[in-house]
Amino acid sequence: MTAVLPLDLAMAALLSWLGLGLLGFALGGYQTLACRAVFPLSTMGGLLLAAAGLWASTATPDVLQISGPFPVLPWSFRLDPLSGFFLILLGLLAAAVSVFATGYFRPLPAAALRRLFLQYQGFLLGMGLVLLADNAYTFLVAWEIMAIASYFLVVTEHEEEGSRRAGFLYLLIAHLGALAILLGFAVLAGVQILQGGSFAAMMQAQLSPFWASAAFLLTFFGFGAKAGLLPLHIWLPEAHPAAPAPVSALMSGAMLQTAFYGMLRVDFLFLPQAAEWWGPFVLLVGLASALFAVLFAAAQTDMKRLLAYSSMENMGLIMVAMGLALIFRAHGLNALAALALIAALYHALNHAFFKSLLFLGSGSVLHAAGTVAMDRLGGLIQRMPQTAFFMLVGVLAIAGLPPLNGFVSEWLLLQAFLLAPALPQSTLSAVLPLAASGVVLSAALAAYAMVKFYGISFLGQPRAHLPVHETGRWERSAMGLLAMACVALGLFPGVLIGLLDPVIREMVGQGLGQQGWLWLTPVSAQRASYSPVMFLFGIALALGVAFVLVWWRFGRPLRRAGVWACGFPLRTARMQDSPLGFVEPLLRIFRPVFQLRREALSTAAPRLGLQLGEPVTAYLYRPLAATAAWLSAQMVRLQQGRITVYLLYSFLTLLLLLALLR
Amino acid sequence: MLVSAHIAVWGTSLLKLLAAMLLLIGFAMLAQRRLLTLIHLLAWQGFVLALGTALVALLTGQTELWYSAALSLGLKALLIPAVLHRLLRRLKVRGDVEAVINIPTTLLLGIVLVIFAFSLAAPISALTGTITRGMVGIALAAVLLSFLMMITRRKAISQVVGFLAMDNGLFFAATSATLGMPMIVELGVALDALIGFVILGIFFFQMRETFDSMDLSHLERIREE
Amino acid sequence: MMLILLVLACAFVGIPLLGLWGYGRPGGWIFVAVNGLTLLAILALAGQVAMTGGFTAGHEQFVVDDFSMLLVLVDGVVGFSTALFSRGYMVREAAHWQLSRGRMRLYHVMFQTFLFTMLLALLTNSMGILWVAMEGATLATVLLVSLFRTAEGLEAAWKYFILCGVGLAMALFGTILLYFAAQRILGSGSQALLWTHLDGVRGQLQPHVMAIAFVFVLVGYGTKVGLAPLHNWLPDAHASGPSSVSAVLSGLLLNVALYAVLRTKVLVDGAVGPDFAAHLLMGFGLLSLLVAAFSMLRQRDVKRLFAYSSVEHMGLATFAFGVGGSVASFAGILHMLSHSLTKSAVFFSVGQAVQTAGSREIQRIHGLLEHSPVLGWAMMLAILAILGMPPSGLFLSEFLIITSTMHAQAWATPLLLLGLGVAFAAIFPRLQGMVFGRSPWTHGGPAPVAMLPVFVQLALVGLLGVFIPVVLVQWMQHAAAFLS
Amino acid sequence: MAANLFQVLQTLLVLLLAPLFAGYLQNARALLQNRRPAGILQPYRDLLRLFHKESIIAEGTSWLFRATPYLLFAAMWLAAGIVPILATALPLAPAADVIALVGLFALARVFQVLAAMDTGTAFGTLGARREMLVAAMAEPALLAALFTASLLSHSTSLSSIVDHLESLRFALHPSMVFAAAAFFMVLLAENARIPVDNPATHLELTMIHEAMILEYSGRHLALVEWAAQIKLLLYVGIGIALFLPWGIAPAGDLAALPAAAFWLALKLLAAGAVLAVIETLLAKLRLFRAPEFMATAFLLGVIGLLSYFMLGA
Repeated sequence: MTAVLPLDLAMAALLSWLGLGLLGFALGGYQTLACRAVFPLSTMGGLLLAAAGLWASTATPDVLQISGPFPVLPWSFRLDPLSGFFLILLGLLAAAVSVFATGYFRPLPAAALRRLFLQYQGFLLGMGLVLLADNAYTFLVAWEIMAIASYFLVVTEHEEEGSRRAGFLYLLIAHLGALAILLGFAVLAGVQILQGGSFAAMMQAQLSPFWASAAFLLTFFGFGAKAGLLPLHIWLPEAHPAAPAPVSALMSGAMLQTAFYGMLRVDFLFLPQAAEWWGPFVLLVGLASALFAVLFAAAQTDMKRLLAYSSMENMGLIMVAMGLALIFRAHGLNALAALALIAALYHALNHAFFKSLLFLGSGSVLHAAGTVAMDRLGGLIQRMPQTAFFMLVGVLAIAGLPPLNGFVSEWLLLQAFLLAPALPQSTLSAVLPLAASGVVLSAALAAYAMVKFYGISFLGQPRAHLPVHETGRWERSAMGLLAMACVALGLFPGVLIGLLDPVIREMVGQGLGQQGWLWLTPVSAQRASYSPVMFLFGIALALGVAFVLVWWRFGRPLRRAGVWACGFPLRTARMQDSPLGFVEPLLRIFRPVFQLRREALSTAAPRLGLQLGEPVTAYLYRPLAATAAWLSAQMVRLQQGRITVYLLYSFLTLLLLLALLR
Repeated sequence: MLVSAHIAVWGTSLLKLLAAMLLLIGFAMLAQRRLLTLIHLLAWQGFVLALGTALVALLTGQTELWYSAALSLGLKALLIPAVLHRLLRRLKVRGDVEAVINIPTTLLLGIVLVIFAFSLAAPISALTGTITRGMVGIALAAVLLSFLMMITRRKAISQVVGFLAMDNGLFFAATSATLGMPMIVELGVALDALIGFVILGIFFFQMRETFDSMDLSHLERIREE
Repeated sequence: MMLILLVLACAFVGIPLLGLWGYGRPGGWIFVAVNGLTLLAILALAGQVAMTGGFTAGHEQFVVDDFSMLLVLVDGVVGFSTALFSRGYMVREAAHWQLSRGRMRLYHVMFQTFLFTMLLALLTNSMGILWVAMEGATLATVLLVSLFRTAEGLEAAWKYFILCGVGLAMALFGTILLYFAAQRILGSGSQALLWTHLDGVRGQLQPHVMAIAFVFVLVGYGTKVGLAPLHNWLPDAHASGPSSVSAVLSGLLLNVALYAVLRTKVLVDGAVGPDFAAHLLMGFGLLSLLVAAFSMLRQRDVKRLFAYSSVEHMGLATFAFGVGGSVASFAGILHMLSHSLTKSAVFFSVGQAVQTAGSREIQRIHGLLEHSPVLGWAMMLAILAILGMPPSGLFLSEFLIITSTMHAQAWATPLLLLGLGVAFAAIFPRLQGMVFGRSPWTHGGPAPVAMLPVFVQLALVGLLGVFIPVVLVQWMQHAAAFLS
Repeated sequence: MAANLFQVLQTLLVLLLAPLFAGYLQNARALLQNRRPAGILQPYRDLLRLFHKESIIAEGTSWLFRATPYLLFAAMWLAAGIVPILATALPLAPAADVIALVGLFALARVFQVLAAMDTGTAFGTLGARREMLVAAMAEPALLAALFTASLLSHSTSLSSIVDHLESLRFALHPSMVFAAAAFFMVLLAENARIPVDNPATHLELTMIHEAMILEYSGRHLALVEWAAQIKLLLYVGIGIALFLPWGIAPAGDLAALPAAAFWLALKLLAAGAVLAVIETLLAKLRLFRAPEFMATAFLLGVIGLLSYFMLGA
């Protein structure tokens, strides 16, 4: 070991997380001390990790190998710009969330807290290892560790049947996904897999088109299961709400992105000789997921479920961008592929920040109001103003409004779409803009959903009498940090894009060139330009001028009075829209998608409620489960108790085999 | 020691006769309805087996085959059938052996099995010496026949009889086809047979005290549903 | 050279000792002591093998090589920890079923006999003695299965006795044919059944005879391995015996039976060529995997559940050996080792759970974590390990099996995935139901020390997944090399 | 320097012109419905009156409610500095291209909706959800229309679109015809005009925009109304820039200014007339027909896109 390298730094950070888990387990008895000690330290670890990632984007990739189960199968790690970028994401997110956790988990009983420390830090560790792994075995072990740790976190309230079901669903799909990924690796690495399948060897894999497509489909299925793409998403809206808020934040913000990382690493880097149809396929799946998810997000009545569906939507958008990149690269338009990739990575980072911000916020609401059921909330902005403000930033960001970060990535994505005419294949280039308007639709609906999210729970009158109070200092500061990150990412896209440059070069061989900090001109100044800073400055200026003028000329004291409401005398909280009522038009338009059922909510106070069904479960998973049950019923017939029948089995087996010999 | 040629010829044909008898008894068992006769047949089979072993010993002059001949005479022809007989009386197991399939069909199946066994063993017997030519086929046929019998019978005891008949078939294969396994193995096999038989005895009494019947239908409770 | 005999002797003297004092408190302790000594002897033997490699002893009647050494090692470990577990466990069982002193003595004697026969089967050089040992093991365990004299136990034991008896008869016939073929080259006499000699001449053995012999051996020993459709005895026997017995049935017996099949496979490969045996093994393996997986999906009885899971894992290992090639065979061996360590751990914890709940109904077991964290976590970890979650050795073996299948027999991978997925879907929710939730029981759970064997074995399994000691790796590689 | 002058000029011009355009519209409608028009300057009077009135804050509302009017106004004002109504290549123009402009309008809308929900009345939420629905439906159509133009001119920045379209003058683009139709329908919807909304109603069955601003009064209401008028003018301006861009002066070219002003006046008169005619002829749609209206717009936009790719124009 001559000099310290980024990889060593990253490893140190991960080890510190491991140690902190054990420390927390040891200290668990003294809740306050443990929380105040462990979580801030793991924030440090996160920052360290982010620093390592940042450093890696400039340094040359370095490799670390530790002797593994047997000599030819080592534990091997590698840190290149791509991993570096995701390490930054993970590190920063972990840092912020840990600050939040410091305050959030303090009330837990000692036993639960001990376990939580191990699982929380193990979860972080697992994600970090996934990003660093450099051979199939290491990757899969890390992948499963991540899955198991997060599983335990999901079933923290294991007394509830629901959270147990969620956990099972989650781990089952994660396990199947892992098996698929394993097969994909096996295809990619060929004979070499038997030495653990080092990624370096997979890069050189020469596959026939058929096997390349097989590997692509297998890995895309596997990672898609983790990313919650359309048919495989059912675990997501169950698991994310079941977990405690900081964990949901990490799952949505970071864990889903590890799936995206896997796709970039395997489906993009290892399979350069992509088939024509991969890109459109990915794009289609992404778009379908996004639209489906955003509709269901809008229809949810539970804050965390809404956010979970919206995570699925954002993953869908990222997939759209990646599909676009694949399409461009398949036709050798690497510059355009670079633009699409930047959009995808940028959105990944944005999503990490605003989604975790929103999850943390709803966690605060849960602690403050004791519920996240929107039909019992309302008017929180009065009681928890600071949380409400940070949440507002998050909502505006996720709704894709300028000058915040969500808009930047969507803008980049649309710009990439508008370059479609460069494609030689005319039908494709004709269809892509339609996909673009699909993206716009999902963005607009997302705005609808988020407006509902914020308006119903934070504005208006309280729908139930709950003792609400502002959350603790730690929580608020964490949310503040994340909100600032959203603003910063929104204002200075040029900086981040410059930072992404090495990653993009690694992926497609050429970058976008440096952007100024003020102007964002991905292609050329007269093609398209956007300057969030001037944008913000303009609005601020106009606002100030207007305000000053109005006050100066017509400034009269304001008077508070009851609402007018077209002169209707009575005004009760029940007269506001209910969470479902607010999206009633959508429910009406997309009736076939949500399988609406009307049913009496309570016999005591008879009133009808709407129940949403999950079409995928109804039309895909139930039949599957039924088939499996039927098969097992047939299997079980074998074991029907009569010894003579059992003897008959072995007799027939014997005769059959002997007959084969003849 | 060397034996003169015509004894060898006579002996070989005699051995073939015994083998045929073994098979015949197997069929008889398959056809038999009454338990008591079944046990007698078993005893006869044991006797034939012992005779055959002795004959092979005489022909090949392997001394340890005499021991195994004595062993099978004692165990298979005398001791086990006698004990079974007593068990039958002690446990008051009466009446017929109701078969799962009716007898003629069973016999038909048996014939098919024998043909199958011969055709399977044909290439083997081609490369055996004069004495043991075709013995593998017969032994295989005997084993399969007793297997069939175990499948088609409903009473615990009749299954045991089938099991022992199968054992006889194996012994026959061991002695006449391979001219005797190594002694240590023979002893081990015999020991296991003995222990197994003892355990069987224990079982029967346990069954009696739990189900007070020897019918297998009591032993068909455990199943998946 | 004497060490082999020492191992066997250690195991053997236990039988008369326990026959004299095998009841009450001393019985349990003697049992532990005997197996502790055996384990020490085995470790010594392992040391020697590590230094000098495999060797024969006692006029070539006994042999130890890399493959058998591995299994003997696992035998020693599992045997010892089972003895430890059985001490406290059987005291409570005896109280619950009012077992007489005689019955306890019977239990210990038979158990020790079983362990002895296992070692004998692994260490003997003669295929005949191997058969004798297997038969002896069957006879020894029959009475253990029906130890409680319940109607159910009796039925299970009877089925076990008859099915395995018939199976072993087939195996004997196969052995005879083997001898018959060997005679042609090695002449009559005991050396014609000695493995070392047979291995030397396997190329010259008559193919047709060997093929028939292998079919009989496969059907015979396969019954004891629990290959579908010959597995029907297995769940019954596992369910109705004491959990300590289920642990060794799954942990040792199945392994040794598979070992016997593999020994024969090597000879047959030499005579007939590799494909014949390979196809049979793959077929049986896949069939067992699928049948077991789907049977678990509706299982209500916790011990039957894990009996089927043993069928599943044995099927997987068999399949691996069928795929062949140095890696797949390596994976198969690793799978056998990890499985017997893990599965016995599972049965230990399940046994405790069943004692706590007083029922084998999965529905009736819940809230173990709350009732006694140590038991809850023991069960949780053991079952996660058996499901092939890292860092369990089973994860590594499944990793290797699936990957090597992918590029040797790609067609089979969907079936493998189906089997593994269904098995997961079958076991995991039941695990959650048993471990999580509220605990209805007030009385204290098992003492942490009673769970020690579980955690030790799990630690070993974890080691197999993270860093396998170099010696073991070499042994496994040699074994894999000669198996394929 | 001159460019900056243009910048200031246009920003102020749009600001001051907006009520006038609204007044013109009202008058034209009145005449068409043969009512006596209230005079073209009426909107100015209304605004002034409102500014002088005391403004009341509804109880139980938060700072959002109070901040929103200023924010709406500011947003529209910024937009007024970007859209090339009088001149292209304004200094501020690069700050936001078409997509960013749509984003800017969306920002304003979201704040208005949130403010409406802040009042916690049945009307507030009702208006809010209707507004969001219409917006969600309209935006894809709008983008489809804009894409046609920007694909044609390989740019999304309005200035360069205008330049490009000007350069190929009087070339007939079938795709642009469809796009224009789509854009026009969106314009009607986004500015709360008949047939989607009725600016002059207070019946809860029909109103969308009005329902959201019910609780505003005094200067707040004035700002909101003014912002709405600016928005309408801006939309018309964008329409003009996209579909009849001829005569827009390049920034800094003082000589071209009079001509540009003349052309602008002419186009605005024409556009106002068209709007008025439409609003007289059509009736307000039932609310649940609105999505179909939007879908039609979207379809037109799509046809525009496709015809661009099929006919290459």
